[in-house]
Amino acid sequence: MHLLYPLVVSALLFALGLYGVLARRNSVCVLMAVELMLNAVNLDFVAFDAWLRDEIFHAGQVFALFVITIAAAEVGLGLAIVLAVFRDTQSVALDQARSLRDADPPSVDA
Amino acid sequence: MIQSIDYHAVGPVLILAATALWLLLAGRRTALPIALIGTAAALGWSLSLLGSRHETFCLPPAKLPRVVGGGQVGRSCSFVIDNRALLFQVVILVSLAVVLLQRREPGAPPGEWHLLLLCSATGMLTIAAARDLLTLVVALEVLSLPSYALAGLRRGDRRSSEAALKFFLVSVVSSAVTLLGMALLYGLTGSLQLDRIAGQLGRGEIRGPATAAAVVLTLIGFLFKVSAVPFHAWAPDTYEGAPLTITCWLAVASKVAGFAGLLTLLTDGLAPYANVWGPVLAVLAALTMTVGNIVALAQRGVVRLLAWSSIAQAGYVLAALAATRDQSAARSAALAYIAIYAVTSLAVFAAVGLLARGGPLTLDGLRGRRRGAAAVMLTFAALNLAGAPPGLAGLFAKLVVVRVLVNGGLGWLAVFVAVNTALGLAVYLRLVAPLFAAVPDRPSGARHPGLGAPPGRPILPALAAAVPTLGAVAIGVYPTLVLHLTDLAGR
Amino acid sequence: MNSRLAWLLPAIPAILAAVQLLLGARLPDRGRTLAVLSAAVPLALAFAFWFPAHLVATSGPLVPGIGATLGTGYDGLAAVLTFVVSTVALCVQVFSTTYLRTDPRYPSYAALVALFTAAMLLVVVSGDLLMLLVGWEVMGLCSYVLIGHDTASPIAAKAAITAFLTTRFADLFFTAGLFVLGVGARSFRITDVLAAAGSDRAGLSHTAVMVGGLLVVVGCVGKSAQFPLQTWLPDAMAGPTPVSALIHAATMVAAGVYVLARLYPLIAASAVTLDVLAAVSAVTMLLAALAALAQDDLKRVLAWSTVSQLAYMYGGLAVGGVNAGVFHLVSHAAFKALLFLAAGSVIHAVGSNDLSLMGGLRRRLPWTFATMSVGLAALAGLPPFSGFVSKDAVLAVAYDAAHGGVGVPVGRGFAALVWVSGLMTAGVTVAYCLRLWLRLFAGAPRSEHHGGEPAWTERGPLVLLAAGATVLGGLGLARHGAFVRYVGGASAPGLGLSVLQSVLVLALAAGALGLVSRVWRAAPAADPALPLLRSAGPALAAGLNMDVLYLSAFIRPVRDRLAPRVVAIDRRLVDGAVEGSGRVATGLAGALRRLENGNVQAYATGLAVGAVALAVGVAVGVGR
Amino acid sequence: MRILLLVLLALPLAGAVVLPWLKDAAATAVAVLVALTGLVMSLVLAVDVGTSSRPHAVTDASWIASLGVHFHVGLDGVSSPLMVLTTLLTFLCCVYTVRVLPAPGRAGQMLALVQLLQAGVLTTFAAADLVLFFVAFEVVLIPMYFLISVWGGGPAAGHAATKFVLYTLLGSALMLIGLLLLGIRAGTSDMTVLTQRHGAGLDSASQLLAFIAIALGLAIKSPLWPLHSWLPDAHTEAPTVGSVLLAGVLLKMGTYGLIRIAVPDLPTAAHDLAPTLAILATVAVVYGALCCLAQTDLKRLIAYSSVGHMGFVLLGIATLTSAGIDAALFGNIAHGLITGLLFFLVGGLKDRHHTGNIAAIGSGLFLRLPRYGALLMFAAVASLGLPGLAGFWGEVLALLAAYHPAAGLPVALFRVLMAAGFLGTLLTAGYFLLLLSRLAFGPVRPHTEPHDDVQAVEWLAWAPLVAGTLALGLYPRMLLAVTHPATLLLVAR
Amino acid sequence: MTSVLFLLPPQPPAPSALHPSAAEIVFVLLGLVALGSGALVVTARVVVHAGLWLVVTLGSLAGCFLLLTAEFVAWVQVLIYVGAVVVLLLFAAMLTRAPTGPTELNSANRPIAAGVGVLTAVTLITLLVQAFRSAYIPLSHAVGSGTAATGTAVFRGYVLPFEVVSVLLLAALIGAVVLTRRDV
Repeated sequence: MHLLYPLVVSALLFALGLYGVLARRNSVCVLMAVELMLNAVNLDFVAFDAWLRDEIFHAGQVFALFVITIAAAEVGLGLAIVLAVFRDTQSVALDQARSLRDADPPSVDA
Repeated sequence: MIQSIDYHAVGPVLILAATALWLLLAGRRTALPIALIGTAAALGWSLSLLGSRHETFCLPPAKLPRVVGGGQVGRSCSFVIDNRALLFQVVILVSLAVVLLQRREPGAPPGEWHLLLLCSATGMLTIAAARDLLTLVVALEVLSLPSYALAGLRRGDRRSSEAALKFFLVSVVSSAVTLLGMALLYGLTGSLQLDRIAGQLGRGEIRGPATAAAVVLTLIGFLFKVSAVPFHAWAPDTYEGAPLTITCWLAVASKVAGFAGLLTLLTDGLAPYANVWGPVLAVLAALTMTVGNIVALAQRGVVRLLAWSSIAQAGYVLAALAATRDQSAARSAALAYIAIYAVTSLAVFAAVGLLARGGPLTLDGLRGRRRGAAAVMLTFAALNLAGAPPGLAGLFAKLVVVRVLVNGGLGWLAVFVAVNTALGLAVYLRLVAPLFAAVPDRPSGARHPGLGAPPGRPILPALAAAVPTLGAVAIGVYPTLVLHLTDLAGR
Repeated sequence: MNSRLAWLLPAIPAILAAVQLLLGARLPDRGRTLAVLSAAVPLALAFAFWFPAHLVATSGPLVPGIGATLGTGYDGLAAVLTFVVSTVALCVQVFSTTYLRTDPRYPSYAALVALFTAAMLLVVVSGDLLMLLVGWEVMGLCSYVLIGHDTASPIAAKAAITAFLTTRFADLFFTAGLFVLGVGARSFRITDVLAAAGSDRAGLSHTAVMVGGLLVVVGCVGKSAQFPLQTWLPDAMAGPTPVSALIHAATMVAAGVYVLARLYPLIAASAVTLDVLAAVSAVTMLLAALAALAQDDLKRVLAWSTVSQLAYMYGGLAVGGVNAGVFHLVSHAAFKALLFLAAGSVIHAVGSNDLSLMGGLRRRLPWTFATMSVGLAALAGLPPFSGFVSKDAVLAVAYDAAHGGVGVPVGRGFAALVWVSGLMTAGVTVAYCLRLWLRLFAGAPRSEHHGGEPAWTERGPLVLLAAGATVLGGLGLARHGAFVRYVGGASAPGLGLSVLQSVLVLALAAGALGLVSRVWRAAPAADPALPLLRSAGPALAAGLNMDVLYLSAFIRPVRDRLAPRVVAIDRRLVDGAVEGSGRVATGLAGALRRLENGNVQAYATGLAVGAVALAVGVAVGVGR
Repeated sequence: MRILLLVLLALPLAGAVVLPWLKDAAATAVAVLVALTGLVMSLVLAVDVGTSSRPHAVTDASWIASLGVHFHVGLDGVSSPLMVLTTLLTFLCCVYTVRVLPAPGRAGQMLALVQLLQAGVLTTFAAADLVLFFVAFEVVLIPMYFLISVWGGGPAAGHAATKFVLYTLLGSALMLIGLLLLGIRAGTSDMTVLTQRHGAGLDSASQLLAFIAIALGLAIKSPLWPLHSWLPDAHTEAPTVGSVLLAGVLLKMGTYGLIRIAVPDLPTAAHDLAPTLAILATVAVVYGALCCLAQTDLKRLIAYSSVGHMGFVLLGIATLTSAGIDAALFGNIAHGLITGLLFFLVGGLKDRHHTGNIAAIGSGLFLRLPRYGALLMFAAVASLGLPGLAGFWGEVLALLAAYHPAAGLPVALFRVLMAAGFLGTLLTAGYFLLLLSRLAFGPVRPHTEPHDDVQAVEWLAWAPLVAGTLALGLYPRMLLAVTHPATLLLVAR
Repeated sequence: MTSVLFLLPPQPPAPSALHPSAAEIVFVLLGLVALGSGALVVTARVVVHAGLWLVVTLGSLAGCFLLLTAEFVAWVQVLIYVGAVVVLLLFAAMLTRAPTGPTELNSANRPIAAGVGVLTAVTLITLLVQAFRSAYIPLSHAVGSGTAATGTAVFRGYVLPFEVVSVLLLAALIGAVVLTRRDV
């Protein structure tokens, strides 16, 4: 199989994820988009692993496994944060979480 | 066939991890002593290792994949304790101790508070010694995840959870970018071990645009950690929303750990690509210093001002690293700057902690509060960050940076540093000047917000401020204390 | 006494001045003794040193590396000047003890007079050009302070500033001249400089001699109030009258003549310098004499007469008559000090300087009348008074020079100019002296007078000076050989009088006398100058309004237009750039802050864009 | 003598540590004592240095090994007079504080800052290592900032202090680049070695870069036109003591650095840039005088006069001759004494009248406060360069040096500049006389409140300045004999 | 500088991309499914729908992993991602449903996001194509990529990250608990 197939799929998926992160307003949806990005990376790792025929250490595959683990942990904690925000503001809309900012008037003067 | 482990080398990491587990069982009162004991033990262990070199978690000699050129490579270790790693570990552990001494957020449960700090520190200690991409990433996540949680621990304040959310989201994106970079790097070089990557990059056969891009993308996660412009935007909001003690943690330990990762990558893995990342770092350094200082000039909140100024401080380190003509000297200078930044920054945040008594602290709120050691310590430490005597330690930090820049032919960047030194002083004078200004007449009953009675005994927080302040004094008088060490560590 | 101790001459009055300044007000006699001593001691020393046969020089280091020394030189010329200065200073100090008895600020006044004396003596005995410069400029300061003695009077303050600034302006040229000479000769010692000017090889180039000499001459012109820098001297009359006596007779204005005489070999080495000097003196003497004729103020008449008489001295120097010039300095010192001191007692008696308020004082002030008449006669150049001898000596040298008969390279036309102008000035001088005499003493009193004849401390100096004004001319002729030896050397033209020329001068004088007395007889109460000068009167009275010209041409544009504009530039441009950079930073901060808008997706966008940009950047960079 | 110098450098630091904890009276007494001790020690050291050209009281210890930086101090004829000037002015400032303690009081803190300042200045003058020099150079910034911003009291004090500190910090940061470039290219930061080498082994490009960076920093401090604009503001807003130290001591560091580092260590670049420096210096002379002519504020006027005077000093340096550098050093000392006195005087006037506006203070000082008037006149005529007083020699020797600059410099240009300098002295005389006529002469305005004439403490604080001005004016060799052997070494090829 | 493979040792000639093998066809189909459902994840109007589309994406990616002989990764993907992560996300979506009913899921940042996405895709693909134009994975030769091999590899080379990850999980656990529970 040409290496470019998985690589291109991964690149497109990464871009989709990035788009999602930047464009979605709902925090949970943003987290989903993040998962897309991480999966894109995993696809890269696995593809490279196969291409490199890294048979003894399977670095790519192992890396992908760790990324999956990290992603799970991140999602767990991330959702806890989202829930905390939701409890404080009754909203998961990112563009409403703007009580911290630098625009005038400085918020610290409130 | 499981890898053999040199427990001597991983001792500090293990101690912190074990202490963290112990904290799960600890009571409310014993949590802090346990955490401090663990930190002290780890610090002692690290100090005892100074000067030695240990390698562990090694991969045996192997043949590289044929598609990337094949060839035999020697043993490669994932965890290396050398002077640089130890220097970072010591700085991180000192920061940890100081942060532990600082005020705990009243609503946060003590066991979990300290546990999360220790977990985070565990990641940091690991990152300093990690020598492969996978360990770097995992350690980076270990230090980040508890930080997100800690940032959100100011209960009942929507700004705190908002800070955590912003920190988390931007951090995750930056991790994803870094992972992408690492994946490409892996594909291009066929290895995750930094020394093997360096070997591959050094062969000069794969110097393609993709490799250059992969190198830069790999750095993004760490540049995010040190809040280099344009990856900085999370920092002011997070610093402001997080509990002040955690802000200190983020601004000092987390940033130092970020630099540890950055230095590891640049030194051990990407050194042959210095001609690629050197200019990148130079541009980022100039941007970071300038943007950080200029925006700090417009702040009225103390923490926000410190946030922007700490962004600027990262710029000086990046500037030093950008002087790639003599990478070892550049590392030494960067390490010196990092170490001195950490000490003085700890003092600043600890002193601000003493002055802040609940409620957001504004520059106006500092007006006329010149009495007491906190004001003196804050002034001294801030002048150190500015690099103006009597802040001699900070002055020497700037001096070594300018020195490598001049030596490295980056005169233009040295001029940037010079201009930013002036800008930086302007920033810190905004912080310090109100302390000594006359207090406007105010009705005796009305007290300024932020002037409430201090909760609890301030002995430990005062100690937290005093220790780094004295450290800064010592470094200022006899800079060889640090410079000798960083000189060794940079080699 | 060894004249190596000449340094005592300036030192003693300076020390006494300092003591007087610090303690004078607490002393029982308010420092009068000290004041008199400050002049008496130098006079005594002058007697002790007497006239050395040749230069007695001392030398010590002053400024290492440039050849400036701390030393004195005392020779005949210096001795002559020392006598003149200390005598006049003594007269002034004695006169002042009673003249200013009611002045609360007498102690500082007397101290400054003493300092003035010291500074002049420093100029006289200095063996080094830089040291000479010190005395030269300290005199400027003293004149400034003394002219402004009446601090409450705005006129005095203004006059003081004018005097200081004008002389300082000239001093800049003087200093530059010293630089040229000192650097060229690699030494600032006067003897070295003169030696360097004399030798062709290792010394000063001809250009250096010319430029240096001209610059020094400009300095002297300013100090001696010669055209075109004469404006400050008439204004300086705002100071107390004895000060005028000091300035006009012995110090300050005379210093210029002295310095040129001291450097005469150098000055006389360049024709250009001498020509300029001749032209300046010729213009000044006539112009100032005419201005003197037009004045209504007693002291201003005398002031303009000083300018005119100094021009005679310069004229003498210009045409090679260094002996004659210095001799005129000596005799002028006597009669001019006399005239000013006498004028002081007149002013005390009348309570005003205004000639139109005087008249008929002969009876009331017999001593003053007698001495002042002697002084005016000497000024007018009537025989046998000293002015006759010295002035005619100058004119005689000028006549010779016009025929090429002296050893200096002055242009013959310029010498002739000096001679002609000198003759005409002699006539005008007689006219204004007679006019003054008539306005003061003749006729009926024109106002109520209160005061009478002054105290003996004031009369004594008048008599002494009158005696000097009478006999000095004869004495000079009698001791002619010695004087020439002391001053200009035997090679210079002496003090010869030509009978033919004396007759010519006397005829002119008689004509002037007749003219003025005829006009006066026609209207004894009126000013005889008015019909003589007609419409030129007001302009001459104002000194041709040159001070107004300077004010509007230089001072006002600088002070009122240039300076405020520079201040505005400083604020807007120079400081504006600094403040502006601060504002730019603040503005930039405002713009950059806007990016920190609180929206985390904006932050992530920034991160992503930054990452992509960097990746593209390095990829393109490497690909190139 | 080594120990004495070290004690002299450490004593003010110790004073700065102790003083803030003392009550006002005790603090003042201690500060006066400490400063007096310092003065005596510096005099002893100066006598020890004498007219020798060799460095004295040398201490050379490794300090920052990894950078090759030494704690290397010593004194020679260039530095010892400045050292004495510094201790003298500090002492007088402490004495003056006995009578006048500016709001908001806190004598201990203020005097601690003064001592800290002194420590920095003394170390700057004693330093024989580039990095030590730089560090000491920086030490003075923050104390002066606080002196101005806290004890200045005026509404614009904060702004002026910030402007001062940022401007000069920017300058010294640039200077650091130059110093490091010099140190790296030459391979040593030992100033005595660098001076001996006279730029040997340094290519002209690095010399030029290093010189520009170093000179820029020093020029801001000096200040050289057009980098002076921090000075009038700082002086106007500073308390009297601050102004005196700023003018009398701090400005000297800039010109000292040029003399000590830029000119001898980078001779080729100095030669290339000397005409530029000279032109700017001369512009400063004329420009400063013109600014003074139109000032309405006393302290501002004196501040601009400093710009002019430092112009003469810089002109002297720019001639690159030993005579010119002698003149510069002399001008430095003279300016320290005279302008110090002037700032004391105008500060005293400002304290008495609660305004610095010349018109508001009013005329007739000779009649109202005769002693004050006399002192003011003395200081003014000294400042305008009257011969026989210290100010004269600095100016006239600088002009003389400009008439005869070092070989290879454009003589015609320098002579033109000399002429312009002469014009500047005339303008200087003009504005000082104008000042005197507005302030000292003239009648007393009706309804003027009575004020104290010069007080005993003031006499004590000012008399040494008067005496020094007179002594140096009458016998310039006293100073020139000390500096000349050392300056000969600085310019020797 | 066009391809990284220029200077590498000779390899079996890569078949032309114009004649795709069966595995390639399957991969492309799976990839298209993943991308299509991914696109729906980031555009769906209801959070739960997005979650469900995410399941499809992740599932098809697991298929891709299988095709690339990464068995173990594929199964972990299914287990952890589809089994745990997505469930968690869906729970969170339910818990945080705004009381006011469905709201807009996209922010105003969308056009910029689209731009950045396109830019990223173009950049990445350009770089990858340049670097790996002729790289070919001879899948038939892939050996030893079973679960056992992967598991062995972890302990042969990656003990350190494995142990560190345990701290990560501990921290994540405690962090999540501390953040969500208000009573501890």
